[in-house]
Amino acid sequence: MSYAGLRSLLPKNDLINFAVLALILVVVLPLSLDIFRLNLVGKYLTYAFVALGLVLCWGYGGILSLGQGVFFGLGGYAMAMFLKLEASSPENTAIQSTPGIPDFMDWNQLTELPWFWQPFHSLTFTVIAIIVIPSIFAYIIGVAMFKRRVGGVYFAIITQAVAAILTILIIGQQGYTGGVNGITDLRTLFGWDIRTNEAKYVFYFLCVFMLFLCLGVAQFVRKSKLGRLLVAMREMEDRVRFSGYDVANFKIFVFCLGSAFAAIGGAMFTLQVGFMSPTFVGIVPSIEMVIFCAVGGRLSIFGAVYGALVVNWAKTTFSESFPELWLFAMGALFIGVVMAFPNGLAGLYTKYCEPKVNQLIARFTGKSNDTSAELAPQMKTEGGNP
Amino acid sequence: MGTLKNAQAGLGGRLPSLMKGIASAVAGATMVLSAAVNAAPATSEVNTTGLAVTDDTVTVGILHSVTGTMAISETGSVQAEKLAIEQINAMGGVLGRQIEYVQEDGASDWPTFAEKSRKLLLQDKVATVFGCWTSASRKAVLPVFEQYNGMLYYPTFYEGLEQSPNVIYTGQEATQQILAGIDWVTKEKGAKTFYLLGSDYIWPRTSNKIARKHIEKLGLKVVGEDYYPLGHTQFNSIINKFKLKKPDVIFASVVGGSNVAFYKQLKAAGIDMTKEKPLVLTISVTEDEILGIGGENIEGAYASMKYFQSLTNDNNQAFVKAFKERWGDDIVIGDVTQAAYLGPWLWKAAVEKAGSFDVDKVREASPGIELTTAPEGYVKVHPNHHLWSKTRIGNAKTDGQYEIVYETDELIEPDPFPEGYQ
Amino acid sequence: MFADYTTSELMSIFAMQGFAGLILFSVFVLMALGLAIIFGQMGVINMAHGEFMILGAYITYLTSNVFADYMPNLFGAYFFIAMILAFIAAGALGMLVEWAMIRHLYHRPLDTLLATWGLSLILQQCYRTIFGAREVGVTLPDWLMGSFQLTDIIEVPINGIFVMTLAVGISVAIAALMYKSRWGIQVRSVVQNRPMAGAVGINTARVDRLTFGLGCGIAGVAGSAFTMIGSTGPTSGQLYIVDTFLVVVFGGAASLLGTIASAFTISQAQSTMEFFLSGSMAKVLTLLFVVFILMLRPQGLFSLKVRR
Amino acid sequence: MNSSNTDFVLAVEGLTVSFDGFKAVNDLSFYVDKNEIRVIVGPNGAGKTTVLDLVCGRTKATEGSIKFRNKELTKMKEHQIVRAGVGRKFQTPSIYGDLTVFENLEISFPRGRSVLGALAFKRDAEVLQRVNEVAGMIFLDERLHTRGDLLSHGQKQWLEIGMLLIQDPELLMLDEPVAGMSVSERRKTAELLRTITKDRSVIVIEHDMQFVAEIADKVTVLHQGKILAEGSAEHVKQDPKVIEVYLGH
Repeated sequence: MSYAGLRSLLPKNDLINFAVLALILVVVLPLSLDIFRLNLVGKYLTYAFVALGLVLCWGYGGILSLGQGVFFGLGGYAMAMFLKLEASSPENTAIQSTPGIPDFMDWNQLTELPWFWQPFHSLTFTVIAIIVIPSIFAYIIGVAMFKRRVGGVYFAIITQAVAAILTILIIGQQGYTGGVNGITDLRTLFGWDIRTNEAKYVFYFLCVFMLFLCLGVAQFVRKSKLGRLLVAMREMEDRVRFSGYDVANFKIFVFCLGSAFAAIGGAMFTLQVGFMSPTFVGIVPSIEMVIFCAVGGRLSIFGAVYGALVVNWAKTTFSESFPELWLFAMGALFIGVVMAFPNGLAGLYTKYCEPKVNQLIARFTGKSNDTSAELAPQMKTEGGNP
Repeated sequence: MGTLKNAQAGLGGRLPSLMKGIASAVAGATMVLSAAVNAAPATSEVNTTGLAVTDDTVTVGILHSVTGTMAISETGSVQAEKLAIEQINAMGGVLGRQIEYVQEDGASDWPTFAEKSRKLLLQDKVATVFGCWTSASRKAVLPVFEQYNGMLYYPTFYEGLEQSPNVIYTGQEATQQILAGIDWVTKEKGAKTFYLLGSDYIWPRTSNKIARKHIEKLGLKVVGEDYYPLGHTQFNSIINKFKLKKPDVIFASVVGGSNVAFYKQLKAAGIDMTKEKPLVLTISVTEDEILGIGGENIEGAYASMKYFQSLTNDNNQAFVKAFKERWGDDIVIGDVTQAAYLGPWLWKAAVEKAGSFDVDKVREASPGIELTTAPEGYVKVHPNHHLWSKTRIGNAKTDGQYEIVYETDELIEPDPFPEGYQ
Repeated sequence: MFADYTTSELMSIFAMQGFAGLILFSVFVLMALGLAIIFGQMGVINMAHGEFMILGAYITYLTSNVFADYMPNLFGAYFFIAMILAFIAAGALGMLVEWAMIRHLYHRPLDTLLATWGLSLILQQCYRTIFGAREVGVTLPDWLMGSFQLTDIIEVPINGIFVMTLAVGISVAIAALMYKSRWGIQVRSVVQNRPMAGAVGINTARVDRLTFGLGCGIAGVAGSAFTMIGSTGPTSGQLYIVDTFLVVVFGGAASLLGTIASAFTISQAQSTMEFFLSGSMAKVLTLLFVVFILMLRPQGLFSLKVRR
Repeated sequence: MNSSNTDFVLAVEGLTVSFDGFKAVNDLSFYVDKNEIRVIVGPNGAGKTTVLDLVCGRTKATEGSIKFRNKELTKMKEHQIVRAGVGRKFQTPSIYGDLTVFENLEISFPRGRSVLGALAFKRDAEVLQRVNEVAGMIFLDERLHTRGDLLSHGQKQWLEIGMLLIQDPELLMLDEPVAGMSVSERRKTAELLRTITKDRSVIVIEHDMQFVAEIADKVTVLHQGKILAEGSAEHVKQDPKVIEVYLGH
């Protein structure tokens, strides 16, 4: 890509943001935290994938999904199924009445592996499935909803119902899914123990790498015409339609993309935490994921990452010291972000910090910086929401 | 957090020889002092794996949900464990060391349980953990305990199908609780037909599976089996099915908020449980749950479990008295609360038998540990890490207590992987 | 599955099951009415609806305790007092919330959803701090217990009848209020044209506040009634939230009639399927059915526009 | 086939739409020629906006046919109708407030209208040239990097017209393009309309009879969903039925 093309894809402010985030995630945190805390950060980052998807869907496209846990869960379950099959080798499960199948299946009198588990013996299939299955699912929901112009609040409620349905199904079909306990006791990946500290470091960096990959995709989408179309649709859907666009297709695309991000996050979660359970599929976690996005700033892809980190870090700290106060703090956070800081941390940053940073840079480089001459101007929405 | 032993070694390595002499003299003095007071063995002897044990304290972990949906159930366990620890401390502690605890909140969230157990084991270096309530939370922490070789005392009656070297199960596994109950209703009440009802998750499903096998072995009939999602609140349809199928026994393992709705609606639909037509046999309603259901709504139902607050033995009377003094007069004590209370005592006995806090030694010492002071009477740890215990049948009264109508003669052997019931 | 039963037994069972469906219907109506008013008339998504219901339940619990301690001879009547108090308490809290929070968010419906979710967390923790984490048992007066024996098999629970009567009564009262009273006309005119309503002298802020308060108040009454059939604990409110929203959305939020029709459809579907399938599958199929219908007929059911 | 093919750009025949029994447009037929400026006038509620909605697919017809260059529009989706060459401006200016004038126009540029196309879309010389050209026509060449929100009412109206122009539609439909404009803006708009109608057909809804007379080739007067009169501006002004409808109320 030409320099100019790169420049328009990655204007200076974003370049700085990328660099700072990379510095924090790749250098600062691994050096300053022990593996226990770093593993926690890795877990928080998996939620950042979901929040990132929500920035595109909700912040840009105005589509609020309260069922992102569904996709997070699908991705996580796909990964967990692969690992569980490896952990359930005939040698490991010799005491079962049917060796070679996951323990929970044995408890539920299954005597052979169900057909839809079979392909998960293959890592290649699993990796593809992690992205493709949730995307197809999102595509089906998207086509059904957006082609019929269901949107806004209705879409939110319906996705919530989908989350409820999937939770009940997973819990009810415990012979196939592990039920309420989920898929637990995952041990190795091709014989390599995933519970060691070394493995945790590897997975942390893999997670960071995938996150940057997704951030890159998100940045590309954001800076493309499609990104501007999303904003346009959020404001004046009819106008976009009467400019000759099939609006539903764009919504479906961004919803699928957000779901694929969430699914990758889910898979990373399984790798780092070591199990997957229906508690991440339901309504409550799905709504919490929205708040990560809102706290970070619903229009900022970097905000999504910081939001997920900050809220979860606060949750861990608060619940360690004042478990009773945690719900108060969380509730206040929801209300405060919505009412006082609709653009979240990113909004505060652009308002108070960015000018100073720019001054600082200007002073160092000796160049004047007031033109902000990028062709694509910054969005400075006030609570921009349909 | 290093132990004193490690600290001494560290000092010795780094300081010049003069200082070294002083350091070891100080350490020696401390040791003499503590030996004089408590006759406690040296820390270096009782703790070879770097646990949080000092000359006069030992740190343990308590890991339950204080927030979230499970807080309702887990509060009693936390209270019982704290009470037991305080009582042990008042008696001089374990191996001359006072027990200190670090309490963590699992927040009804399974990864949080895993995260907190990792913290307790890695950061706090606790000697043991008392905690978890749901099977899901136990399953989530199990790999952590096995990886870092921790010890968990788990208080809830559960579905079995598990036997970890790192867990002592102080509640009953499913067969202990269920078989005696079904035998009793068959023998004493002449029950022939059963309807199995549960919330939709692993414990009720496994329990009902065991119940069904047993019922069929006895040559009797299961006329229906049904599951409702957790948190379901409308049971009129199932009540109609009862009326249609007319089972002798409704075997219920409904949990949580659903429990309240189920018994209230059963009563309202004109099924008077005191008439025992049909008879309700539950394995999920302890005195704790009756608080929410209301005694008048469940009067006449039978429960099959190992402990009821109304047990009249001396141990229990002392326990109930102490519990009320510590946590308030209006508190009730259920099966799980009692099982949680056993945890610290069983651990103390095992540590003293082993003469060490080391997890491996405690594990080795655990099988065969007896507790004659248990509120439920006499219990004994089986080599499979579950407890031998009696099973009792209680009949619910309006005041929210159970009247004990039956007690097995012998201790029942725990059998987490029951042959022929899977 | 019916071969073993006589025709009269089967008839009785179907009658019973129909009645069970009607009770479920009444429960849905009670749950959804308050939300339908708030959502339908104001376009606000109140995720804390369940917590307002539980407030009503706790008020009932407190009232029953006060009566049991101080006026045991009047205990039979406490339930009515409790419902009135529940209405007042939940309504007052609702108006406070409207004033402090909701009125700033009218043009952002999705944001009200998040903010009220935050509110629900705070309320849950308040309940936990005040009443303890455990569920509380609400003692009911004797006359609400038991059932009428109609035939051998058919028995009609009294509290079921009570819930139905209440559902009908409240629906009628709301309909009268909305379509007959001066205040109802004001509410509807504000919904249709806010600036114009303001221009002709309607205090729109006051109308909003009262509407929100009314919706919450009804939730309180529903919660009070539900102490008869469900649990009362800090998180019990969450058990109702998905069902409630689906009923309202399915009904289209346009009219009270829509809500009632949708409550009827969903409750009958669910109770019929519950009888033939296991409870879990019935729930899944009911939810799928609702989602599916919503996909097929969004335009027919969503006739009222959400205020933007 | 209930109507024959014609040379007209737009042929509306027997068009009826009813909302719950109320016929907003009732058995309406009219024809628009190539390069013709047709103005539709009529009192409030006459069905003027509904006619435009029907043509561009926003409202579905109950009966009748709408043919654009002999292509039936009633079965097509909105974006297909637009791609066929019909542009529509709404009554209230509908532009994207969060985007700049440049971006508003760029989005309307008829290329990269599929999802992949939008992702691959590049801001090349052709786009820049077209955007600048159109921005000049609509008097906004100085404000290319202003956010849409910050424009005046009149400028927003122009911007929306510009967004249609950049698509180069064959039929342009404008709903009250000068409503709420100052006198000078109105003059500029009339000038704008004259330039853009050189090689395309235009349907304009307008109330202001002076403005109508200034621009119209032919005027259609709608009343209660039906055509009351049709002809030159002078002609319809004299029509007794029109006078009755306008003054009789």
